[in-house]
Amino acid sequence: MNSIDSHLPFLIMSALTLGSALVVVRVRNIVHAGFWLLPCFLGVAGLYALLQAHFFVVVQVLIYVGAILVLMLFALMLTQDVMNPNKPQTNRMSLPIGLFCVVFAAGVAAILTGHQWMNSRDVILPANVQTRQLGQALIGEYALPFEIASVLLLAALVGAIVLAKSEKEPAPLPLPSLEALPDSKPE
Amino acid sequence: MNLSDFLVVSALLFMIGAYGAFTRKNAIAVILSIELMLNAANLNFLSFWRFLHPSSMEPQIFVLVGITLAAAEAAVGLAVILNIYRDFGTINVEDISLLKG
Amino acid sequence: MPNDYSSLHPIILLTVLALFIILLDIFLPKKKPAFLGWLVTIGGLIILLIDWHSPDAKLWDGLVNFTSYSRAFDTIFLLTLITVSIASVAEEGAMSFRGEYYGLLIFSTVGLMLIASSGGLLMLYLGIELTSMCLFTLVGFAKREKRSAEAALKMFIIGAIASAVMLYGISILYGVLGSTQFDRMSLAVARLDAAQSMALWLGVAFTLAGIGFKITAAPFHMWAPDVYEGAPTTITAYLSTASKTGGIAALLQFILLGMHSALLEWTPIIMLLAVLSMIVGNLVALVQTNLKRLLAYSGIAQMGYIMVAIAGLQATNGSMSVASAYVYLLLYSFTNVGGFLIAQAIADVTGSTEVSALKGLHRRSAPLAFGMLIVLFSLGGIPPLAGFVGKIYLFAAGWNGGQHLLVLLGAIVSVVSLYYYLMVALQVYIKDPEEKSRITVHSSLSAAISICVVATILIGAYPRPWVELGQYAASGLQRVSSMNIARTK
Amino acid sequence: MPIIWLIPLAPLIGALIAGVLALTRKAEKVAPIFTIAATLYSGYIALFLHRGYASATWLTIGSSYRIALDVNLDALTFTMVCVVTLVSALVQMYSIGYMENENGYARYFAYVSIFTASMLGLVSADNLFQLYVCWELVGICSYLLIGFWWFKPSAANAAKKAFVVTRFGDVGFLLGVLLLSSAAGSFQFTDIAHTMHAISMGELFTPLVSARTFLWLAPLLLFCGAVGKSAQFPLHIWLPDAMEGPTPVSALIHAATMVAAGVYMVTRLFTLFAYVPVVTETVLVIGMITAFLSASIAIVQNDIKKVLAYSTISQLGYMMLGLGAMGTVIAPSVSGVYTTGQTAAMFHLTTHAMFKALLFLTAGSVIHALHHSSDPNDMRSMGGLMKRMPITAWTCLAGVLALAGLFPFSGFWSKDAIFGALREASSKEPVAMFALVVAIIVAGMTAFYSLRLWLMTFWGEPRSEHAEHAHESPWVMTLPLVILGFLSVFLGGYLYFGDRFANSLTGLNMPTEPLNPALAGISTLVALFGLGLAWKLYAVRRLEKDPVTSLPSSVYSFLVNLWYMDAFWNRFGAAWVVALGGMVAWFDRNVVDRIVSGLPAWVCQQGGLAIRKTESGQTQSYAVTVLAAVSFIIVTLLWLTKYLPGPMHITMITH
Repeated sequence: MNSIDSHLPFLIMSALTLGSALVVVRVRNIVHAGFWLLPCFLGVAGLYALLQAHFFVVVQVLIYVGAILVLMLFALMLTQDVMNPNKPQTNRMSLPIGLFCVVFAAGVAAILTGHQWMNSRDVILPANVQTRQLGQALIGEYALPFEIASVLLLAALVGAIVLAKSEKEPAPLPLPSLEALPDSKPE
Repeated sequence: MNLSDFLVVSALLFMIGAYGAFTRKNAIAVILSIELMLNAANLNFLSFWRFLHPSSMEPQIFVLVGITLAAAEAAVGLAVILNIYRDFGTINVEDISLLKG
Repeated sequence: MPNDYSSLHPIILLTVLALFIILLDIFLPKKKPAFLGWLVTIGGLIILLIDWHSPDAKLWDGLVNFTSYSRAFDTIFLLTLITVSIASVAEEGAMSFRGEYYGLLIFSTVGLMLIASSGGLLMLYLGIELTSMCLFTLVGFAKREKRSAEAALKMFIIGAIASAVMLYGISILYGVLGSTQFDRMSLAVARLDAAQSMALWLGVAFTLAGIGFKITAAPFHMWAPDVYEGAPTTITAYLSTASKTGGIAALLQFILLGMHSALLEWTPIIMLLAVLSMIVGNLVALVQTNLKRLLAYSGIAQMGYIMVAIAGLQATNGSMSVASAYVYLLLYSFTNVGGFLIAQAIADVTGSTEVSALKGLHRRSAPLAFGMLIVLFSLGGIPPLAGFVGKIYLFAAGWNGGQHLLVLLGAIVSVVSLYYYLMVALQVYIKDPEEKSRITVHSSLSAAISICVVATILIGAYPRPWVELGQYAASGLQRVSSMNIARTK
Repeated sequence: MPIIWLIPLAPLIGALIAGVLALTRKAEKVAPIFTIAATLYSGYIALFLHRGYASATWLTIGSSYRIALDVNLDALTFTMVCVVTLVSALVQMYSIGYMENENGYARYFAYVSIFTASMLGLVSADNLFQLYVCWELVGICSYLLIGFWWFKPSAANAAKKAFVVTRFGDVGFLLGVLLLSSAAGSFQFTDIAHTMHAISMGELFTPLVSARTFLWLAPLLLFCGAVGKSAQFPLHIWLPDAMEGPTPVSALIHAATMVAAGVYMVTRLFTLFAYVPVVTETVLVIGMITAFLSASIAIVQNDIKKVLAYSTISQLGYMMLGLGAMGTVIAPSVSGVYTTGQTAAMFHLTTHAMFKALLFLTAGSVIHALHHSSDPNDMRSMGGLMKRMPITAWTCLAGVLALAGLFPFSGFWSKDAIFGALREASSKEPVAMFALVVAIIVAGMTAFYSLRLWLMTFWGEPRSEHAEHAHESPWVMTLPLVILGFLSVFLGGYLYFGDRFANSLTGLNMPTEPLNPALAGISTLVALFGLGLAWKLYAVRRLEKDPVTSLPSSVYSFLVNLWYMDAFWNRFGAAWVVALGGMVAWFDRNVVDRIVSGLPAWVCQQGGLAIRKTESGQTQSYAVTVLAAVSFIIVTLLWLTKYLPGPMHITMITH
């Protein structure tokens, strides 16, 4: 199983992902939390790269970093005065819930690593073939889920407009970036 | 570096996300945490694809669906929060509890 | 099964109908009644007709399966969509974004229909997410109302977490089984020593969170009462029936198609859900003062009764459990929609959904009071109304499935439940009204209520065709399932 | 369609017509014509056909269960149909006068007619399912009719109480139905009887419980239903409250027919009860406790309807006594065993239906005459009505004497049949001997309170303004009284002397068990003693104070009566009877009432409140629950599959 020769990139990427994820959920300043999401997503993209899923590296950066994150930051800017960053940003239950999550994570990890995974292979197909196959699948075998995903996005868009649009004034800030979403959807 | 390593990373990422979703007061931070959870699931799919079924198309479709969902959820979620902000003047999840019992 | 793409027509047409209505509304004059709900009704009926005439099909190597099962469940979804739409006509005047309202409602029905025809976890998941995504918005549709906004936030957060948990669970299932397609899953489960594979059950438990969220079976029920109370009542009606029905449809497919050979291990999970739902739902409903909350908790309890039948899947070879669950969902849809719509009619006049607002309803509007009585008695399982037939059928399926203790518990909590249904009936018939003014109901709202009440009486008085419909639904699932089993051997 | 279907359907059609008339609010007054005609027509069909059978499939569940609708007109059903249609028609006729000025006139007749239809459906059922459905339906009708005067909070609460309390019994009944039908794979009576026989022979396995347990559990579960519906101890508490309904309703539902449904059901399914002695002994003991307890309470009641209500409970206890005693077996067979106890119980059911309906209707007539008074039910403000309402008074006396069991009134024959069954049983079972003694004491108490009722109401001088100006009721009300009075006097003797009752029930031609002269003599003496005591205490011109409440040292009673015997009876007779009655009433109110309707309700309430606390409104605590539930499911499965493989398979009881 050691066709990927070095452990080092994996360690760096996981550390980046998990470390910045921890900062995201713990840091008091919410805007900082938003910015810390960037290295986290990049770390995940790095892990995808290690898994030879090149297409998804690009998608991850484009969608998450490019669109979702920007959207989040807009919303954060809009509402940042609401929460006082000098007060605790977590609720009273944070310690027991933290313990619960640690135990649960350990349990899940133990079960998953203990499982005998069947037909584990080391075949790595060239990335470009993967992407082409994916494109073919999306207009062939998996056309229906693809279309339904677009209906899902449409419904989300309509819903977001309905909810966000105030009854009198024109649409508030988040909307322009929302409209950018379908374009950045992987085709 | 093998499948188990990736699975452990994704399990940890998932639980960190869950922890954030359960404890952050700020509703937007809750959405950020949920994005982490979705990423963990995607990472799982791609690891299984890479190590177990490299010729299968299903996990990739699922990852695409997951990413689409993340985008849609971000859009709707932020609109919902904006609405809350207008009505309540706060986005602290703890303070929004008119409905109970 | 033939490879006939015309089976997709109902779903496509429904999507087109949604888009058409959203676009049409732009060109219609605002502030005037547009009767878009009646347009949805006509469209829905036509699509229902087309659905019943489209052939069985297995498309894209089993990505979606159109069978009698999906057809029967589509019927519930479309009928609920129709009754809710008719009722919504009454609200159209006061509504901004009415086109979007119906559009999203129809999109969510599309999602539900996809669940019922899904051949794997992929379409199942997409269907669940499409439905949820529309409902997040619809729940918060009364934007100016704090409670509606809060309900939307609550449903969104819990729903998003549940969907993330479910996706994580599906990823594990994929890893363990090598596919998320039901037929291949059942093949892999049969090869596996299911009882010993903890990773499999890890995946199942996580996946169940998403389905449990839809069904609102305890302990995944927590969001439901709050959201039901806060959401616009027509949406609550839809949420408490069609959405739950979709959840049960998903659960049945997941168990019977995807994991048929592990039924034995499934049973304790379902038993747990059944016991918790029946106890939590009924006991908490006892101490409720808000009608919508009361119906929410009673709905949780009703899901528990259905779980009793599903827990009996192992021994009955499925068909009786599936048929009884279907019949119950069908009648429950009518009864519960009726209940919520009556609550809506009263709230339109009194501005309150508290049980105390029903005081002396009998003297303010006799037909409404009678409708409420029928709904309450049906939910309480009093013969000869629909709820009674359904409950007997469910418990018979559970009993035949060897779940004697669950049936016993179900019978006992049913008695407890009668207490709170009767308390409401007491308010309606016995108490003096605080105001004497008569309650007038918008004609389309009263049409929707009449449909529900008449259906509740009719199903109870003449249950045979509906039971046959349930058996028809079960046969569809059975056919696909036996094909899977044949492949296993 | 065979005409026999119309037996239950005709009143239903009548109810629909009355319902439509109630909706239109015009021509309300013609509603009773339809409902009475429909009821009489049902009775006429039964008389005309005499025997018959029809069955139709209503629903098939799964592959095996067939749910049928039947009309099985056999001897037992024939008797019940006659009783139900006769009493129902007379009560409806009476109601024309009684309900004249009430709101919801046609609605009332619609309810009564639905009730009649359901009751006829109940007695003509040939399967447990239909029996259960009709069982619930009559319960609902009872609920609707008790709460007919919904504007009275006491009526509303009584309706709810009646419904909820009987449901406690009905849970047992439902479980019994499920248990029996799942064992038999059918709901039909004959299938179930054969299954029970096979189980007793060890030829058949039973679900959930062992065959040994099944033989006593299943019939006792069924009996739970009878305890609820027939107001047996400890579920009898609803019946006195049910008197809040209109009095004709009390006569029809809460005296003559619905409350007797429990007795009918046990009679119909008696073959199931006969396998294990402990079952019949339970029936016997419950009947004995009920008969004694409620008779003693009836003595101290002042509300005329409450006296009759407790009396009804007591008489139903008698019927259960008869059933539990079994007596000797007349016609043994698997599907239908007939014993002298059964025939005695049904005999008493029939005569009781006549004289108790009569008593309630006379009470209603009195209440109707006094309806302007603040409490028209209170016997202390009556008195002297005999001159003002002669027909009511004389018919009431006939009912009172029938209830007291005085020779040759109807009650005498049927009560002695029960005593006879008890005596036969007492040679085998000591508990039956004891029950016989108790039953005879109860007969004395019954005679006492029934004559007390009559004397307080009709004798002496009026004790209130309203009583002074009372008038006899119109003929639509008195005619049913006269008919029922006639039946109360002669029906018992007529059925006894022609050997008619037992034979019509069993369909066999056998002589009735002759009267035991010693037993009949003792019971007559005891009844006479009770009547005499009541006469002594109450047959006064001006009843200033109710003797049962007066203290022994009361100077007044010493001066007026002059009889030391009076004081003696007051002191040693009535006083301790009152004390005992009071004690039992206290026990009833504070212990039985609380335990039955209090404790489970309290537990549920507290449970609900506790679980409700988890619904805190905090979104994130809900979210945690989702993941906690997931982890809980995982841990449970881990526990079930890995470490304890046993429980996993114990929970799975498969066929």
